[in-house]
Amino acid sequence: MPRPADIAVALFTVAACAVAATFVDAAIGVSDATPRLAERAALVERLGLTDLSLFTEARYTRHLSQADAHAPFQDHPFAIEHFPSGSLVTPPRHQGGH
Amino acid sequence: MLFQPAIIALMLASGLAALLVLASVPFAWTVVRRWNLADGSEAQLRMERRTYLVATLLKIVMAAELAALVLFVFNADRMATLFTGAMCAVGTLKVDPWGFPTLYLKLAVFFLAGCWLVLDHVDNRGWDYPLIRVKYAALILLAPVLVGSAVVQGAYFMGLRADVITSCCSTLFSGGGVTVTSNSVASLPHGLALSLLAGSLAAVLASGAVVLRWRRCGWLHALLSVAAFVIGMSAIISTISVYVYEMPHHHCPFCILKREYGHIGYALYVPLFVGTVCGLGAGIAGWAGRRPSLSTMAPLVARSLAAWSVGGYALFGLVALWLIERSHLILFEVVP
Amino acid sequence: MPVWLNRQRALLDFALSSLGRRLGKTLGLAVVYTLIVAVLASVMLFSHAIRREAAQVLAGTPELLVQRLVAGRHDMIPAERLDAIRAVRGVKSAEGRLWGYLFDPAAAANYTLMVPADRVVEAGSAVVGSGVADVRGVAVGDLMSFRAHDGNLVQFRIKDVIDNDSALVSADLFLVSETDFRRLFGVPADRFTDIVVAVRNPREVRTVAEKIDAALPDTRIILRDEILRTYESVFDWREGILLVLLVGAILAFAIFAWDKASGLSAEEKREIGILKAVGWETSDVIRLKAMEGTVVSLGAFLAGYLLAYLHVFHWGAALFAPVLKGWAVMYPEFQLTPFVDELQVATLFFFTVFPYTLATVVPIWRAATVDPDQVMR
Amino acid sequence: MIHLTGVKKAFNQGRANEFWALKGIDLHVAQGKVTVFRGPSGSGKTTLLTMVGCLARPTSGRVKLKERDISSLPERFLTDIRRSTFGFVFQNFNLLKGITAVENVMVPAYPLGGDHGALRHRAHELLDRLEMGPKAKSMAEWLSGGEAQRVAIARALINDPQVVIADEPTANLDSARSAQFLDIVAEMKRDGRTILMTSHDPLVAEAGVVDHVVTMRDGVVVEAR
Repeated sequence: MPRPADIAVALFTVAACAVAATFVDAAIGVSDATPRLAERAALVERLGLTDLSLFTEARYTRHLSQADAHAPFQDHPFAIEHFPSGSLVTPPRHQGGH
Repeated sequence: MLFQPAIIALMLASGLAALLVLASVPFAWTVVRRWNLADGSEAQLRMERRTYLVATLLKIVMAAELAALVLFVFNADRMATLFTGAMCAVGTLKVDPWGFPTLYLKLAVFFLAGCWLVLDHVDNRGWDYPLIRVKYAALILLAPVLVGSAVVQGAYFMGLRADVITSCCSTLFSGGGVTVTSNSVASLPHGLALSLLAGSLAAVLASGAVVLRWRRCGWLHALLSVAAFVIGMSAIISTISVYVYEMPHHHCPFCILKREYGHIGYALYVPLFVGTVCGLGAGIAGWAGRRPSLSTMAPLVARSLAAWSVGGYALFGLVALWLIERSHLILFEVVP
Repeated sequence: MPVWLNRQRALLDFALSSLGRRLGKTLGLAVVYTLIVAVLASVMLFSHAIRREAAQVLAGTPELLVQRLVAGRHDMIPAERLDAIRAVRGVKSAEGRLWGYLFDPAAAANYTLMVPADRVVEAGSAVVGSGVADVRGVAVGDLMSFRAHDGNLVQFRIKDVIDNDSALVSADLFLVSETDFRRLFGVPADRFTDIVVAVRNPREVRTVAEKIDAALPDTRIILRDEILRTYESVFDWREGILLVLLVGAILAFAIFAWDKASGLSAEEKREIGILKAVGWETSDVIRLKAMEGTVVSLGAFLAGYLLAYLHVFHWGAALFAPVLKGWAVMYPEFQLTPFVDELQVATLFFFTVFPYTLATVVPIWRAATVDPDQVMR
Repeated sequence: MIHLTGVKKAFNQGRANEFWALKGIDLHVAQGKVTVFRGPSGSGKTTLLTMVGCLARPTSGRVKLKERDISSLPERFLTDIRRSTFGFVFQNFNLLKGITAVENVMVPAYPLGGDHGALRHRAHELLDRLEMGPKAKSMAEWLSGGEAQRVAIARALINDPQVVIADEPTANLDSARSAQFLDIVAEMKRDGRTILMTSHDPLVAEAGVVDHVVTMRDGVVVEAR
């Protein structure tokens, strides 16, 4: 009968291998996604887009990097404001150019 | 201040480590003043038991600092994208004046904690704990280093503001440099660096063999280990990294840790660090062997540490050799 | 070496049986621990993946954008600025862009109206992103109409829907012709939204930007680097804030672990006393207890990380989608690319295992230093 | 083989409830003999056994084991000596619950890092010799008093100690079991082991196998024969 210690070590090894497998899985996933990513990047380049369309509820959050210096409802450039995505993303800090 | 998981983890680790060691200082002071094994009182017994806690805490601190060292360098490299002009860890560390001091202090903490653990390990082999006062005096000295490391690291992270124009490795390590030492290290001629490296490795391996064979000259091995560490680091910066990057003017001690280079840096640094800390430990154990109660155990410890040290340096040498051998870059023309 | 190995094996055996004897307590601890790791790991994996996704997708963003500011507000830029910019040394090209937001009351959603540079859209027709098509339920050939700035109706026939694959960047796009754009918003022919500048030598971007800034003081200039960096730090920042909040959870857990470790039952104390009496040394007991802790924390870490990985990359990050979606009417459907970072896994390990170890060390030590003769008393 | 000179032991030193359990003991324990300590409860006989058995250190005085002074050794080394020299049988047997009899026997040898298979074999052998073979796989808490004691004896013998210390070994046993225990003591004595016991039980003090009887009261030795 195998000893509990050996079983435990074996289990931990398996779990560690599974963790290693996530890296492999991730690498496969990334290489699968590469054409998709490239396509998106190409679209961005062709259209000259600047931002992700993750945050579309307010007119200044779709293009975060293009927001006004004083966008509406935004009391302070760093204020977490009313829209949920606004709490997720602050307006860009570097608007002055340099 | 940048809010980043790795930064929070690093601050947490060094803060707690400093706090733990600081909290042990009053106890260490009591030991230095009051330790008396002949005394059978309960106070003495309590003191003895407390030493187990301190030793366990120091082991945790050492493990955490080791992990933190790796994490720190890794994170510095990763943060390079946040700073204009920073292309790798060097750039990130140059963002404010506290970057490199933090790294150096972290290195110091790692080696000092390693030495302390060797001291503790050896002392625990002697039935009368002959080194206990030395050990706890050393702990008192270790505390300010740990606190300093935590404070300097705090200052470094607090001072970080994304998008500060910084120099990156290409300007720092090749011409027009900012730091004198790094520059002089980088401009070390390749031939000289490699011969120094070969010489110091040979010396450290020989002294290690002496410890292994005759169980003496541990102090020499420790000294040579320090020398080999310094020379090894310089050789990595000036020459070995160049072979890895295959670019004659790219000297950077951090980029070899990157994924682009297959994390090969770890294969260089880990053996070098193991070799050095074990070499130092062998010196300490050799020195401890002069105490009567340790005269049989300490040389054994010294021997096994020396074995690890020799193994580390040998591996380091082999990896360096392999890197040079497989590189497409040719720095020396072989005259047939 | 074999002695050392035998001892570790024997101690591990005993640690496991000791954990098994307190199955309820062990499982309770392990489950809470695993969940905490899983939540933390999900936050880290998710934000890293989205950060990398943004960095890769936006790599082709215009190098340099020039926008006119009037009283701190973005304003249309006159076409003659194009010539001024083209005159700056190092500028390869400068083109005016036309884009803006359009609120569609029928869908209560904001679209991004844009005149595409890469294709010609005929007047009266439009190419829409998949989000727009979904929210309005339109397909190729359907008609959509909006009220222009002067109250007139402008009609568009949908000519094409942008592939769903690129929804992450294109879900809300509404591509129209220049004529339609100007008619809809009343933008004069000599005005653009902003200007895209290409630079001859990429290393010179910053210098060129400074020159443009000096030549056109009423503009602001946005660099690609800045956009990328902003996204990077924006998600970092958010991840950090979340983690700081979660540190509360970690702390609570550390206290919980401390309590569990220090609140040793009478039975456990008796066991330790017996072990010491029959010849176990204090450091053996500490090692035994440390092993118990390691089994729990390592197990929880591995299980928690694996759960988080599955959750974020294979189960669609179900927990985070609501936060990200917010009130957005249009939310792009996208499959997160599994970018995983070793640094993150290392940080996570540090974050979860280190506090636990520290929280349990003092109680363990206290338990391990009971008098060996107490079982005789 | 064990010499005690002027051994004193205090509990709660420096506090209001300070209490001296031993007030100066001089004693010599001979090798290979069976010694019984008797006296009323609180007379300090158990405390004395903890001093002799390296379970605790005297507050003052000297303990010598085979000419080596062990009275000021730190716990770490005391433990080392204890586990190789002494085996303990406690009054309540103190078996670990939730694990089997044979595992209980093996526990003291775990930190020594010997081969696991050999250790298990030795534990089974010991249990067989004590006629506990059939019960080896039973959980400790299922054993009766006499069985538990024999497991405890096997545990005390697992590291092959020279000295076996038993605290009130017959307190929880009936007369037949007590007689059986004394037979085991005789066997251990034949093996050349030194045996130290505390006991109230006249049956033990007057048994033929006992060589010396030490009578204690209020932390001092009143009679040794």
